[in-house]
This record gives sequence, structure tokens and C-alpha cells, in this order.
Amino acid sequence: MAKSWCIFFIFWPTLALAVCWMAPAWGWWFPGDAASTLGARIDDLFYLILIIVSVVFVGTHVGLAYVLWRGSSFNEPKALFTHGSHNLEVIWTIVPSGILLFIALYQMDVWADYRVQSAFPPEAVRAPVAEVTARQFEWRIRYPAPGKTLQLTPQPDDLYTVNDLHIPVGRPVMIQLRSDDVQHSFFVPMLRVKQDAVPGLVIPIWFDSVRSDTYELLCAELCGWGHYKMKARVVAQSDANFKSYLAELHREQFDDGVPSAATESSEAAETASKSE
Amino acid sequence: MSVAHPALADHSHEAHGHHDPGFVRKYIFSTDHKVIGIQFLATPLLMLMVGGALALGVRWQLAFPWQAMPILGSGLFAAEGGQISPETYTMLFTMHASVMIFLVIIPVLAGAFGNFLIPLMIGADDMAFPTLNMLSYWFMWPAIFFFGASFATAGGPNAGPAAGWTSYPVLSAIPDAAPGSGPAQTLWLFGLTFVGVSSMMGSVNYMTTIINMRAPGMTLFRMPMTIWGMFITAILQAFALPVLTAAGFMQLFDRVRLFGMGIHTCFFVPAGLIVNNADPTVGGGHPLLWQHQFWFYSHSAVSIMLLPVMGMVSDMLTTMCRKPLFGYKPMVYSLAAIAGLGFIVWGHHMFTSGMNPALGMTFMISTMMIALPSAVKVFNWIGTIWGGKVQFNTVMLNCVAFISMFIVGGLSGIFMAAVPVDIYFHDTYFIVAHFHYVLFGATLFGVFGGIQYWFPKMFGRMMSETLGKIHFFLSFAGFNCTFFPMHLLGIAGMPRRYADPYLHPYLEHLLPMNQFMTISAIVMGFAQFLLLINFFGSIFWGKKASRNPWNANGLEWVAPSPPPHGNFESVPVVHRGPYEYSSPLVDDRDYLMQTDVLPLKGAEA
Amino acid sequence: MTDGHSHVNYLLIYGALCVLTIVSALADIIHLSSWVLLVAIVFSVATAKALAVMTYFMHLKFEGRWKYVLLAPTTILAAGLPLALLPDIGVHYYTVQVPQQGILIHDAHAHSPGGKHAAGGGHDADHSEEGGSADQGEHGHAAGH
Amino acid sequence: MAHATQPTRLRMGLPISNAKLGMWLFLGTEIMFFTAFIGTYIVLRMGSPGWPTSPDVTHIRIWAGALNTFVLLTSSYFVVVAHESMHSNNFAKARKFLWMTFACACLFLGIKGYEYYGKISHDILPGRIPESSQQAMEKVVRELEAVVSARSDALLGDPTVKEPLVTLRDEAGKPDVDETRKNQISAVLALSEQTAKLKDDVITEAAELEGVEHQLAEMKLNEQYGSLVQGVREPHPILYGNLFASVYFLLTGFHAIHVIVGMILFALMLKLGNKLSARQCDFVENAGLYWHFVDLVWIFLFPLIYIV
Ligand code: HEA
Ligand code: HEA
Ligand code: CUA
Ligand SMILES: [Cu+2]
Repeated sequence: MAKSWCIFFIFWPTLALAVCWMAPAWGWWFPGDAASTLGARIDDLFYLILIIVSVVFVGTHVGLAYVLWRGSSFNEPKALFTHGSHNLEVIWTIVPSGILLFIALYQMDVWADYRVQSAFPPEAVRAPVAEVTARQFEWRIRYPAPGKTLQLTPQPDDLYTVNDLHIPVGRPVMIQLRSDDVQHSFFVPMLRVKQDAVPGLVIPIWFDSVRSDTYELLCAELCGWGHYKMKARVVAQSDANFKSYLAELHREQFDDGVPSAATESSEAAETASKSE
Repeated sequence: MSVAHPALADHSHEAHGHHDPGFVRKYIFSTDHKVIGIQFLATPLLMLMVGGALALGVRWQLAFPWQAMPILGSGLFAAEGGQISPETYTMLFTMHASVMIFLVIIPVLAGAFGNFLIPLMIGADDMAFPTLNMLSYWFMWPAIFFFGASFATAGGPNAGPAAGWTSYPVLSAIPDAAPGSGPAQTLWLFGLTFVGVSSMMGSVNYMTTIINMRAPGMTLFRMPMTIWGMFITAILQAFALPVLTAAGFMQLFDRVRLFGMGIHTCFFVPAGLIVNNADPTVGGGHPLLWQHQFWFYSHSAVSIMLLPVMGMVSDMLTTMCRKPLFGYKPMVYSLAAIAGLGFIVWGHHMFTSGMNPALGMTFMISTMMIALPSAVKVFNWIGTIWGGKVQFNTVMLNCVAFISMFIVGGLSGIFMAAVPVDIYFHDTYFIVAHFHYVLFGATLFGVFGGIQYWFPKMFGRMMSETLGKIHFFLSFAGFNCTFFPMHLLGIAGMPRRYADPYLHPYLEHLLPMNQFMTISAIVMGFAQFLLLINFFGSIFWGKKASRNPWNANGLEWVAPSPPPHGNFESVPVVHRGPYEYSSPLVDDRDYLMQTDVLPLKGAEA
Repeated sequence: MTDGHSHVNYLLIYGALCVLTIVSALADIIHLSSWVLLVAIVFSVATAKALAVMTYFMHLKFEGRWKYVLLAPTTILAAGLPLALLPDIGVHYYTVQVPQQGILIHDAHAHSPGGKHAAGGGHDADHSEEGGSADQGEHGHAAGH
Repeated sequence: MAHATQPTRLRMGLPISNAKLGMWLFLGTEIMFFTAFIGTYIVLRMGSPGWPTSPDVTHIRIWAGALNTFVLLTSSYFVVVAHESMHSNNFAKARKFLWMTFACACLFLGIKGYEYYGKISHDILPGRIPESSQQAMEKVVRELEAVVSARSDALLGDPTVKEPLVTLRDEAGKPDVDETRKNQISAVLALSEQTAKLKDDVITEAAELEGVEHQLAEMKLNEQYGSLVQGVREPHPILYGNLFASVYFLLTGFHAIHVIVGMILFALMLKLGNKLSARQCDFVENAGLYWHFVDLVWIFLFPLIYIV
């Protein structure tokens, strides 16, 4: 009976490893390869930790199974009388601390590149693409007028959309994240981007998309009953397409059928395309 | 044993004046730590059922979204035609977590085992402040009442507290923000305050007792690990909890519009928000302030939810392996280190919250470091089993499950401790997997083992091994089938707290997996009935237990089972540490109790 | 054990405490030129008073070494918690919206146009005067819709 | 009487009684409790772009704080003396000093109450302070409207009437209304008219703070309805005032609660009257420790709130 319990305890870790091994094939894994450069680095880090952790997991469980197995067939009247070993204690304090320090230091620059404002790519900082304002339960997006740069306060010629964020592909972009009501979180799984939108703060985040694609944007911080349906899309498109998208937006927004305004806006669009 | 009773009763009368306490004083408003401990055990066990039922509601929605719940649905969610509305869903997991954490795990560890074991294990006749102890139990009930009442507030079935157990403002601080942020949230905060007061009274009591009431010879480094766990937990609780209580008050004052005069504070609410089309908020507070204060307590709380079990498991393991604890002092120091580091890692819950990145870096390093003492513990447990004469009874099985599950849960913590990886994993099911592994997998299995182990001391009867093993098997298998796949869901990017993840195309294919998990959860849930049957059944029909059924060393096994009022026939004198199993100093048996005087004058059973 | 301290002159301690209180009140009344100096003075005085109360009135002077074991962790935590909150709430890493004045406050280093940054509590009374006259009309959201 | 304070020889542990140890540990938790509050104050204040500090605006009076500090220090001294008298078995003296401590606590609360009154009468209450001129003006309008509706309800004697002003106007138009009532009604009507005009100005953001102030002053002088609006407060925006008021009431309020708890402890002793005996020695000592802690908190609150 005792032996079968040992087998029981080794069965589960084995099963777990097997499931993890098969999971990517069955689709229970990342939603596609990371579509951003930072995302790729995050994934690399994940796999690195996965390896370390798997080794530890297997090691400890093999150890556990071994001592259990031995203990189950222990026939002497008395168990081993020992109060521990100083050397072992030192070893298994130092070795994990080495591993952990390695992980800790190794990841620092990914974090720094991602979050520390002074490390942001300058070209992204110079011209933030949009301001994304979260509210229950939608994402409001404000672009600067073509040819202008985004201001922290709204300008009369700003462009607005809802639940539809377009970004140029292939280069770092920065958005200003804010919230109008409660806390939300800007989460694009495919890009491995996540940042909470905190009421009262304007938080810049940067990311890029290595391919033209449409991604899902979700809310990852509980914001009320509609939290689960606060979805939007992020469209990464070529610079040209992005420009024409903005121009189109501009036309839609300012073309109220009165000729003068229309000309004005098309002029603006023209100047925008010229100033490339 | 029945012979011993009258004599002991006399003894205790001397100390407490001549009057019979009567039924109410003896069993209900009792000041006896053992009765309080048992009350503290029974209540959370029932609350486990409540919390579990709420969890099954959550699971139902995840597996069969928007489908009417069979049998129960028509009664509970009649308004929505038996289906769970999104408001209800948020309320379900909020209350699930609140009940599980505040009414199950924390009370069962400190309240039940702490109360029952501390005086027994250190050789005291009772707690330092018995009346305070009683109050600490009875302050649980207002908490239960308020948590319960928050389900039934004005606004119908949808208006339960729904800001998550973390209760982040602004959502929780502005009544307009969600249906559940109305009166229900206020009641929830009342409940939290009472839990806080209860724990605070308990922790002061435990610390005083452990410092000042130890039997002669019981030096600090002769204390069993359980006592160390309880002691350090009490310290954590005493110094971390007040911060949460304070923050809770602040949130309360932010919420209530005093006397309808619009008097309300604004600690967590910045100015100018327009929530749900109401007027812009006044204020100038900062939402992150709450998060810091909440996690300052709540991360310490994860140590509170772990350290006592770590101690208990150490004690049970040594008994079941007939071996001294491997590395007693490192075990003590690592407990202390987990607690000490536990105070300075709270920021790892806020990596993506808009915290200053430099702080994020600091918290990442301290979080990584907390794995070190955990590693020491894990390796020492394995070392303890190594070379032991292992007895595969229910207690041991639960202990091994504890170690194994703690490793899994702890290792998944390493992923999240790595800040960049947490950017992706934060608020996905990976987190849910992590904390169920540590909370249920580790803590609850430890508790199951502890119940089985100390039951004979509590009631003088043994619990059934067969039932215990079946319960263990079903719980363990069900648990892993339910929660292991959550790691994969998390990797697949499924956010937590989603009433309907399948709205998002990239998550659609996860439905079958969720259904499998739900079925496993139901199996595991119903397995808990076995625990109840075993527990309550054994009180009446269990095999009679001797004083020391496990041939263990601790002081609690010196007292009769169950111990009378006043615990010990005479003040025990301690001669050695609690882990002298298989000592070569005695030849006819493999244990050497803390009170034994060498050479033994012949074996007593 | 309680006999040891019966010859403490409590009246003297009490007198010292009163004098210290007067010192800190005076420090405020004479309008020191530097706010930092004022803070330094009043908090040194407060600490001195606290220590006096603890050592003599609360008899800590006559207690065993447990007093350090008990008080050290609380003191460290009590000092550490505000310090840890400081980088997030005391100074701002990110831009803050302050709609009262229709301004945005930039992170700790930069000043946004029109915004006024007064990290460090701003002792000068003119803040409140400013409150009386500032904000002509620019009310509500910086981020209007 | 070296009784309970002496731990039994049969125990390990510290040479102090359980009660005293427990009290010290409890004080440890209390330190953390107030740390949370005081820490909140410090960081929120540092993070705030401005903090109202001028006494004219905040109605914080340093003399009140200083006086209260003296009162608490004095009470602390009394407690020490009371405890000492308990030890030398001079229970009458102890009782006298306990009474004096209690009186000091009452005095403290009295001064505190006076301060609160000053705040409340200027409506310096969290959540009610206008933080911009616009909000201040809106608040004046709100208060005026409240006066109108309260007055008209009073005149009608029936708060359920849908449109009280219309009803009143109709009534005033009737011939058989007696003169005083007619005057009262027309006062309300005039006031409501004036209020509506002001409101128009304010919500279109055309009004200026000074203008509104001026108008309000004029309204107060108006012989028809001036008496009605005497209670309406001048528009006084306090920039970032709500957070200030929140913190102020939080800190002083929780401190006051602690004072009250301390008073209850002393009251328990005083209730014993001349039955006070050596058995209460420990209790007095612990109550004293608690009281000193309350004093300690105030020692820090005083500079934090009243000075810096
Ligand atoms: C008992 C409860 C408990 C315990 C013990 C832990 C232990 C740990 N937790 Fe967990 N945690 C929770 C309960 C717990 N946690 C809860 C409830 C939440 C979510 C709250 C919410 O949001 O609702 C959470 C969330 C949480 C987060 C936030 C995730 C997020 O929301 O984004 C993080 C991030 O760092 C984290 C990390 C860790 C780490 C590093 C440990 C470490 O202490 C683990 C250490 C243990 C080991 C590592 C295993 C044993 C060691 C070895 C075998 C040695 C060798 C190992 C190596 C060399 C790697 N936890
Ligand atoms: C100790 C803590 C603890 C425990 C034991 C559990 C136990 C369980 N939890 Fe827990 N859970 C949390 C703490 C805990 N949880 C926390 C802190 C959260 C985060 C909440 C938040 O986001 O705010 C959470 C969130 C959470 C979620 C995520 C919800 C979401 O984010 O959308 C899910 C989903 O599957 C879940 C499931 C379960 C299940 C199936 C169990 C099972 O193990 C329960 C098994 C037990 C039983 C089922 C009891 C037995 C009952 C009966 C036998 C009665 C049967 C009665 C009927 C069927 C009517 N939990
Ligand atoms: Cu927005 Cu969740
Ligand atoms: Cu944590």
C-alpha cells in the first residue's frame, strides 16, 4: 500500500510535465508568438525561468519520491537519528540564492527598457501616437490632428475614436494611458503589453508591433460588472495606411457638409501628408 | 482517564472559585482555549462549504456561461431566469475569496490550531487572556453577519460586494461605480473590520502567551515548530493588520455620505472623475495608496496563511517519519526570514499598477529572495523524510501533498516575481493557479492533516483512516485536475475575473478545458462532504484515543485526551526539544517525550 | 521591580515637556525664514518629548532588554512604511491630473506649462491665497469630452 | 504587595506581568495603526500640489493645539503620580489624581470640540469644500436654492407639493390673503428670482467670484428677503481643501476616540470610589501606559497638524 502511495505522488508531477509538454501542440499555450520586440524578450525570459523551474520541480519531486520510497520500505526498528547537516544547509541556501540572484539581475534591463521613462525610445516619446482613456466599459482614443503632436490636454482639432486603436507597424509607439472613472488595465496579450490605467494619472507606455495585424485589447483590472466585455482592437498597419486612416478620420470628423470646413480639413490632411 | 477527571476538576476549581460554569459558560461563551479552538475549527469548516459553494458558482459560469444553473439557479438567481448575471459573477468571486481567506484560512490557522495548540504545546494551563480569547471568537460572528448581510442589501441580488477581495478603489470607494459598490461594500468593510479586530485580539494574546507562559524548561529553542509558526504569525498579524484596518476605515469614510450631507473623505479618490455619469468627484487622493496599504497587510497575510501550517507540517512529518526534524534552527530562522521578507515584498502585486519602476525593481529583488527561506524549508522537509520510517497514514499523505503543492505554487510565484513576465501574467489565470496552489494545495492540505493529527487530542477519539484516505485521494486528484490547467489558461492569456472569457476569439478554444476543470471542482467539492462526515461522525463514533496515539514527543501528548480544564495534571517540566524521535538514549521505544526524565522508569503508554 | 524608579522627579520631566512644547509653538509663531528649519526644529522637539515620555513616564528606562526587541521592529516598520509609499504617492513618477486648477503636474523633474509644482508640502501660505483667486473658469476635466 | 506582577517561578518568560506585556504588544499594534494614518498624511501632503496652511483658511489655531498639548502632558503627569500613589498604598491620593486626569481628558475634548465647531461652522468638512471659484459659486447657488425651497415648504406647511413656488404665487395672487403672509410669499418669490439669475450666470461660467460675493452681500442687505439668507456662506474656495479636511478629521478623530477609550478606563477605576485598592495597581499602570501612548500620538500630531 505504501508503495502505491509513492507511485501516486510521482504520478502527478509526471502528468503535469506531460501536459505542459503537450500543451503548445493542443493550443493551450501563448496566443501566438509575441508580436513585439519586448514581448519576444518577455517570452525568452519566461522560457528561461520555465527551464530553471522545471529543473527545480523535477529535482525536488524526484528527491521527495526517493525519500518516500526508501521510507516506505524501512525495516529497522529505529529511523536514522540525525538533527541535520550544517554543510547541506549552507549548500542549499547558497545554490538557490545564486540562481535567484541570476534571474533577478538578468531580467532587470527588460523591465528598465519597458517601464523606466528615461529609457523609452526617443522617437516614440517625441510623438505619442494617441491618448487612450479607459472608462466603464470602453476605450476612448484621441489622436492628434495629422501633422500635430499629441498634447496632454485635448485640442479642438483632435481626432476621436472608440475601441479602435491604430498604430504604425515596425517602430516603437507610445501612448498616454489614463482613466476617466475607475481603474482599468490596458492588456494586449499578443503584444505582451499590460499597464493599469489609474484614475488621476497619465501613464505613458510604449510598445511596437513587428507585423501588420489586428490584435485584441482587453481590460485586465476589475472595473465593474462589464469588465469582461471591455474589448477593443489594436490595428498595426504600415505608416502609409496609418496616415490615410488618420486622414480619413479627420475627414469624417470635421466634414459637416459645409464646404469651407471640408476644404479646411482636406487642406490639413494635405499638409499632413506633405510634412512626411 | 475518566478517573482523572474529578481530581482535575477540583484542581481547577481552586484557581477559579467555586461555581460550576454551566452549559453556556462551558461550551458557548467559554473562556477555555480548547473550547474556543474547537469553535474556531467548526465555524471555518462550515464556512469552507459556503466559500466552496460560491466557487462552484464561479466555475459553473466559466464552464457553461449564461446557462441556467440546474436546481440551485432557479432559487438563487430567479431574477435572471436561473442564470448568473455578470454582476452576480463579480459578487460570487469577491465573496468566495473573502469567505475563504477571512473566514476560513485565517481563523482556522490562528484561531483553531493556534488556540488549541499553543497552551498545550508550551505547557500552560490556558491563554494569557482567556476573556480576550473568547471575545476574539465572538468578534468573528459580526464579521460573518456583515459578510452575509452584504448579499442581501437593497438593490436586489446583483448588488453584493463586487470589487474583488482586493477591493481596489475607485471602484470600491464610489457608490455609483457599480451595483455592488453601494451599501453592500460598506457592509463588507464592516465585516473586514471585525475580522481585523478579532485577529488583533488573538495575536496579542498568542504573543503574550508564548512569551510569558511557557512551562519550566521550555526555552525558545525547545519550542515545537508549530509554536514558532504561530508566534511569528502573531507578530506579523499584530504589526501588519492595523495598517489594513486603518486603510479599511479610510475607505469606509471615502464611501459613506455622512448623514446625507455629502460629508465624505477622499483619500483614495482623485478629483474630477466622472463615474457612471454622476457629478465629478471632489478630492485629491491617490488610488495607489490603498493598494500599497492593502498589500502591506495582504502579502503579510499570505505568510499568516502559510507559516502556521509550515510549523504544523514540520511537527507531523517528524512524528510520521519517526525522525528528528532536519535542521531545527535553520527551520526557525527561515520561518522568521519568510516573515521578515514578507513585510517588504507587497509591491509584487502592483508591478503593472503604475507604481514607480524603481520601486518595482526593489520589490522584485525582495520577492525573489523570499524563495530562499522557502527553499531551505522544502529541502529540510525532504531531509526529514530521508532515512525515516515513513508511515503512510492520512496525516502523512496530507503532509506530503502540502510539500508537493507548495513547491508547485511557490515555483509559479517565481514567474510572477520576474517583473517583465508578470507584465503578461498579472491578472490572468496563472495568478489564480498560483494562489490556489499555495492556499488550497499547501495550506488546506496541511490543515486537513492537522485536523486528522490533533483530532484525538481535541475529542479523545480517532478519525477514520479509510474515510480520511478517500477524502485525501479525491481532494488531491480533484484539486490538481481543477487548478493545474489554470496555469495553461494563464499562459494562453485568459484574464481573471471575467464572467465570459469566450467573448474574445482567442480564448474560445479554452471552453472544453474549463468544463473539465469545473467537473473536477465539483468532484473535489463533494469530496469535502467526506471530511465533514469524518469530522462530525468521529466525534461520536470514532475509536477511543489514548493520551499519545501517535507516540509523539510534544507536551500536548502529556495531557489526557481530551485535556480537562487547566490542561495538565501537574505543571510539565521540559527537558529537551520536541523532535527526539529514534533517539539512541532509549532502547525500548522510538520516541522521547519532552517531559521524560532519563533514564526512563519503564514505559508508559 | 517597581521600586527602582520611585525617585524619578516626575515634576521635573513634566516641566521639561512643557518647555519643549513652548519651544515648538514659538518656532512657529516667530515665522522662521526657512520651512525646513521649522520642520527640523519641531520634529526634533517632538522626538525629544516622545523619548522623555517613554523613558520616564512609561518606565522604559527601568525595563529589561525586551523593550528593544519589542520596539525595534515597530519603529522600523513605522518608519519604513511611509518611506516606501513616498516614491509613489509623495513624489510623482507619472503625470498627475489636478483638475481643480485645470492643470497637469508632470513627473518629479519637469514642469508642465501653466502647472505649478510644489513637492515637499509647500509651507508658504500663498497656496491658499492662490486657492482664492486661481482658476478663473478652467473648471472640470483637463480631459473633457 | 509584590503579587501578580511577579511571574510565577514555574514559568519561563519575561519578568513582567502578562497584562503589562499584553499592553505593550497592543501598543505596538497601535503604533502601526497610527503609522498608517500619519504616513498617509505625510505622503498625500507631499504629493499634493498644494496644501492649505494659512490659519485664515484652515481655521487651525496653534494656540488651541499648544493648549491641548499642555492639557495632555499634564494629564500624563497626573497618571504617573496616581500610579505612584497606588504603589505607596495611598489610594485616596491616587483617586484624586485619577480624577484630575479624567478632568484633563474632558478639557482636552472640550478644546477639541471647540476647534471642531470652528471648522464645522465654516463648513470645512471633507467632501463639502469647494476647491475652485466655480465650485464655490455653485455652492452659493445651491445654498440659496436650499433656502428657497426650505422657506417655501415652511410657508406651505406641506413638503409634498410639486411646485411650491407656483402654488405660492397663485396664493399670493388671491385677494383674501393677509398682508404679512403676502409679504412673506413675495420675499420668497423675489429671492428665488434673484437666485435663478445668479444661477444662470454661474452655470454659464459668466460669473466671477468677486461678483458673486458682492451680490450675496447685497442680497443679505436686501430688506425684503435679506433676513432669510443671512446663513448663506460666502464663497470661499480652498484649493485642495477636501484632502486637507479629510486628513485633519481622520487624525484628530481617531485620536479623540482613543482619548475617550482612555477616559472609560479611568472611569472604571473611579467608579470603584474608595474601594480602590492594591488589586487595581496593575490596571492603573496599564491604563497609564495606554494614556501615555495617547499623549505620544498627540505629541506628533501637534507639529504635524498645527505647525508645519
Ligand atoms: C499562502 C499564500 C501564498 C504564498 C505562500 C505565496 C508565495 C509566493 N508568491 Fe504569491 N500570491 C498569493 C498567495 C501566496 N503566494 C495570492 C493569494 C496572490 C494573489 C492575490 C490576488 O491578486 O488576488 C498571490 C500573488 C502573487 C503575485 C502577484 C501576481 C500578480 O497579481 O501579478 C506574485 C508576484 O510576484 C507572487 C509571488 C509569490 C512568490 C515569489 C512566493 C514565494 O514565497 C514562493 C517561494 C517558494 C518556492 C519558490 C518553492 C520552494 C522553493 C524551492 C523548491 C527552492 C528552489 C527554487 C528556486 C531556485 C526557484 N504571488
Ligand atoms: C483559501 C482560499 C481559497 C480556496 C480554498 C479556494 C477554493 C476554490 N476556488 Fe478560489 N479564490 C480564492 C481563494 C480560494 N479559493 C481567491 C483569493 C480568489 C481571488 C478572488 C478575486 O479575484 O477577488 C479566488 C478566485 C477563484 C476563481 C477565479 C475567479 C475569477 O477570477 O473569475 C476561481 C475559478 O475557478 C476559483 C475557484 C475555486 C474552486 C473551484 C475552489 C475549490 O477548491 C473549492 C472546493 C471546496 C468546496 C466546493 C467546498 C465543499 C462544498 C460543498 C461540498 C458544498 C457543495 C454545495 C453545493 C454544490 C451547493 N477561485
Ligand atoms: Cu475595464 Cu476592467
Ligand atoms: Cu504577495
